[in-house]
Amino acid sequence: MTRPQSDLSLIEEGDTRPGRSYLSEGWTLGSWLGTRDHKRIALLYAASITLFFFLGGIAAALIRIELATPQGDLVSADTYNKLFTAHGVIMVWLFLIPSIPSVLGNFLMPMMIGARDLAFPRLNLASWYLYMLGGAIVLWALLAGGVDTGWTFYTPFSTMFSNSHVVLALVGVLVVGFSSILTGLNFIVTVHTMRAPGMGWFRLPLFVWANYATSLILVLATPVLAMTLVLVAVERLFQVGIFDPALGGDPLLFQHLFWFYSHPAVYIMVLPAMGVASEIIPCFARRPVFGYRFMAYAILAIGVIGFLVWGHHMFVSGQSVYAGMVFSLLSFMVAVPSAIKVFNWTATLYKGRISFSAPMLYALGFVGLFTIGGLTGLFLAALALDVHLSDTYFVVAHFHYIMVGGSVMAYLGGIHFWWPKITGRMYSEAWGRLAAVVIFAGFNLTFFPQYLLGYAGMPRRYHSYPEEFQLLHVLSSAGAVTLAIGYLMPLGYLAWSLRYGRPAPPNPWQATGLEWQAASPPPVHNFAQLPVVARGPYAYHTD
Amino acid sequence: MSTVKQPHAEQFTSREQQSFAGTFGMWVFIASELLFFGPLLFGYLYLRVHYPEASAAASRHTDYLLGTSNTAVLLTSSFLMALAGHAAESGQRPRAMRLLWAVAALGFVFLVLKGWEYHKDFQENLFPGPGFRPEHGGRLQQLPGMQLFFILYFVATCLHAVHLTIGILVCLAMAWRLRRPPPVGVSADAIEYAGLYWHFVDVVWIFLYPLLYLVGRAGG
Amino acid sequence: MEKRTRPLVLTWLALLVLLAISAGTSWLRLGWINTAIGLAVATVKVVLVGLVFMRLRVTHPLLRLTAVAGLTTLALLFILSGADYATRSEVPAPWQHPSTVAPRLGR
Amino acid sequence: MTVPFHVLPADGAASATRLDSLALCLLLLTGAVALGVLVMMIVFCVRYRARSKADRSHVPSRDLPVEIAWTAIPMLLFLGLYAWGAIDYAALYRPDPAATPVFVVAKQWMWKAEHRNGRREVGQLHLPLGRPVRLVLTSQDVIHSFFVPAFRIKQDAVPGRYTSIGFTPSKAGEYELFCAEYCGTEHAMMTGRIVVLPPAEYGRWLAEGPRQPGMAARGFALFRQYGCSGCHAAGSSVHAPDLTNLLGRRVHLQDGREITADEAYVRDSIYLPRKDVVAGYEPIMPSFAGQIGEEDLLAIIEYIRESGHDPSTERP
Repeated sequence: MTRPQSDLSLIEEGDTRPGRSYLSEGWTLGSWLGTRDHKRIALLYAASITLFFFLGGIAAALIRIELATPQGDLVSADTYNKLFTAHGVIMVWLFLIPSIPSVLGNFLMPMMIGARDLAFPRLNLASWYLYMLGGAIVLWALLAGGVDTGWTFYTPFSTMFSNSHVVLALVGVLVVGFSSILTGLNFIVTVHTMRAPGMGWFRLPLFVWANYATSLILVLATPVLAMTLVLVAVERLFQVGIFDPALGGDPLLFQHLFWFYSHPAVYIMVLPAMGVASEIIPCFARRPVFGYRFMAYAILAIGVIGFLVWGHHMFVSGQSVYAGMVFSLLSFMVAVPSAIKVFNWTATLYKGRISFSAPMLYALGFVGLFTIGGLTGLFLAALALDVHLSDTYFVVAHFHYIMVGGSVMAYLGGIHFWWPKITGRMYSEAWGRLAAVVIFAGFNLTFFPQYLLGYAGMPRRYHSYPEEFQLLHVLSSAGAVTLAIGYLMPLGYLAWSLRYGRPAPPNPWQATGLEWQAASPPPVHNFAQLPVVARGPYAYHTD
Repeated sequence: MSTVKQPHAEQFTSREQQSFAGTFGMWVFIASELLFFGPLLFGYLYLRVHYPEASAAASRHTDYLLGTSNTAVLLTSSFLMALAGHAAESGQRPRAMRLLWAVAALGFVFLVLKGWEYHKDFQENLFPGPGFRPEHGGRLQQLPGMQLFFILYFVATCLHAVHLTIGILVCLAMAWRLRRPPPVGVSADAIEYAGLYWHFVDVVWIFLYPLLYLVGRAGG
Repeated sequence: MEKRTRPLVLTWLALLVLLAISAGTSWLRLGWINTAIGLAVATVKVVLVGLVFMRLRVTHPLLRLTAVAGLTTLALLFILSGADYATRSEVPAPWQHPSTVAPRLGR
Repeated sequence: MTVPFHVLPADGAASATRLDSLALCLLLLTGAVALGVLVMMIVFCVRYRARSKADRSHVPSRDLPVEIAWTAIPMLLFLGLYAWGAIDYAALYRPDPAATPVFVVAKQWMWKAEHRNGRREVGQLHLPLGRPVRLVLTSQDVIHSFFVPAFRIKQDAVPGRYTSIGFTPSKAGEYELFCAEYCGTEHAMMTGRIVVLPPAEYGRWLAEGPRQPGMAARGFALFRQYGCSGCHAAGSSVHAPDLTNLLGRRVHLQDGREITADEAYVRDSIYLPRKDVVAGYEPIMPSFAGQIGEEDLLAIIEYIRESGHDPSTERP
């Protein structure tokens, strides 16, 4: 139990008036665009990433419609290439990477550790502006004619051969990259310096651990990407090249530098998702998470080992065979902590008192899909098999299971779980459950056939394909329609709840985190008096 | 710390907490910046391993004298910056102000020398691209390697110059705001953060100097 | 010379001496040792700047840890990418001169 | 659907079956794990649903032996799988001295191949049944990837260098060839046909076709035309290394290194002669960068390779 403490002499009275929610602070444009409140900034992020999610989704829908028939008949090959590039760039940099950290992390981390805000509120707002600026530049590049390099920008195609707006897109991604660096910096400093009295490291909720590990990756890996993109842009602009063999460079150098960021980036996307699941599952199983310390160590282990495995994207690239062996071994090792987490979530259900509210359905769906995605990763980590499977639909299916089945599922679960806290309203439980089931089914129908396609030899990024693959492509496209409906449903009923939902009590799920101690929606500085923490998280009881 | 009890931002519970958070944030930023230069350094390693002679030949085309004097200028500016931090911490604001002006001036001298060097590089056709034609020396088969060297040279020094420009602007702003005491003016903490940043920019140059200017000086 | 600023002055002088060492030795014909000296001197300079000017000598361990974390990550980039370059049997060869092959047209 | 679909592509190479068993093994293992997790989750969800009256005494919050078990067991299994995958992977890249080399040049958006006797083809590739083959790939523009699902092989063709991969076709027939690395507008159209013929038929196919000098013969002509023979021929007055039987030999370099003279080495020596100077020789050779094109270079390399063998016994 937390107990109030009265060590607030240095804080002015006006800021701690309880009861005034952060939403009632004004609805003028200026009150939002100039806010430094982490909760309002989180909502700014939520609105913008939702926009980008649906933009990326439109590109995905067009891709799936095109692939329903073997002939490339809906759009031209160039348009198709620009569509999958737009889909990748938007979904990776403008949706997945900021999704859970910048929305849920921003809103919840200070509350979970018992702080009034992040350490640098103005920097936090600046991150959002950088993100919007970068997003706008990327959109500009896409509207001005598009980019056809794929989100990976492989050289020398991107430097010498593509005739599209590569430099503009690079600049956009670069700016978004700085936004994530600053967010990561803010989180790291906040977790280190602003924990409430009594909030030791092993009393932190796993969501905080996950976002902390994510922030480390953001801060240490993103700059490498930024510099690499600068070099690509320089090559393209001045017709010189350290990545271009025609000018003495090495394209594999680009791949090393690119994947040094972009593999850890997968963990940027999935670690926070693991954090969300680790909050939801204990709450609805009414019991403490099984093996808390192992879970925390596993998060750190994934974050660290995640830095060492990037070469598994390059097994057939002409990389040295020995380097391939090292990277393969390390890739198997990173699967161990992931496996630990899955087992621990399952064990958390044992002897629980499980109720199946919408957030729980999303979280269970996350565990299932993440398990499949993770296990198929082993196929790709096994060197000889990767020779057959890399750059096929097997890879496409694998990372969609992790990034969509994993991250998006958990993101939606988190949105549902904390919706009452964020908005002060309850959504319709029945619709929530229905949407979770539709999304789960639609997702599997979309992406499971792609595993089979990949093993059968269907290469990725193909605008047209041999007829024998059509059956599975049609199944996948049908699944995509279901999935699209599933994603539109929450948009509808959550928006509806904003106006017509029943007011939420402070703690509708009887959860134990510090964020549930505050009112719903929380007051401006979260806590009238800073809490003192006297025990670890997840103090649930089955009775 | 200054003797006056200073107020703190509302998200913190004490001035000490805020001060430490600021310093720590600056260090995290510096760690991130270090990685920012990572690809350049690794690209340089690639270059030296694959084109040892060409990179030595290219390095001989850089201006030894200007590079060395610039290093001295930057080291001295760092020293003055450290003095300014001490002065601000012990409450000697006018002294800190003067030192910051001096730091900014040295930074400016660095930029002028660097700009002059760029000018000479352009005149000697050392800018990579179709017009890349280094005079005297540089056999045909060394041209690709030399060109790669100059790409890295220009990207690295330009980025360094951008960082330095930001540093100069920060110094000027700090010096300007030092005119008035802390609640309105700038605190010793802020000078400390600016100092950390300035020293980091110095550290980058300390590594760039031998890598860009001193390779193969003795002839190859 | 004030007592508190004495370490700063000494460090500054040491830095200038080190600069003279690396600038001077570069004119000796030592092959790869030239670069080794240059880097060693740079490392010493950076350590001096870090410990004295940036106060890592007296500061909170967390800040030192942060600096080390940055360096370690950089080392990972070098070690693992370097492992590929060190063991790649078929070294990348320079591409033919661009004039002999028009990339978009082929032969 | 006029064409039947198979999840397992035809196994056209000796290594394909072995690879399928690795995949099957992984599938069984991961399937068992996934099924186990799924079953446990469902069992727990049903048994400990909110309204059930199941026994909930002694709720474990942690259990060290269990945690260690499910850390260590997967790790050991993973090590085994790793070793299997790594061994098979290494086999693909171990040069087989008896293998027939085939040169493949990729460009936007087609595959060109050249056989040892100079027979060239575009968009298709004929291979002998049951004989080990070693593909030597390069690209003229961007990165492409040579992917034959039936052989379960894939190798990027990287501009500016050679990559190679080895395999043995084990079943006659026609197979699909894809480009697996995104390479621009017509990436999806950059496909081809692999034709595996019984050795005798392959020999016949190789012998017919457009009459043009064999690759080595063409290489010999180029060797003289570019003046290489002026220095490298036996009895030349210039002190230059003899190139007979050079391919595959260990070469000692001036700076103390020792390397195997492969295609990339020969290519380097022609374009960048000062990079790897052989011990005991002066670095006097001029660079031929910009003068000798890629296909001519392949021919010269082939001539050097052939020069070590007795031509009468080597011809297929």
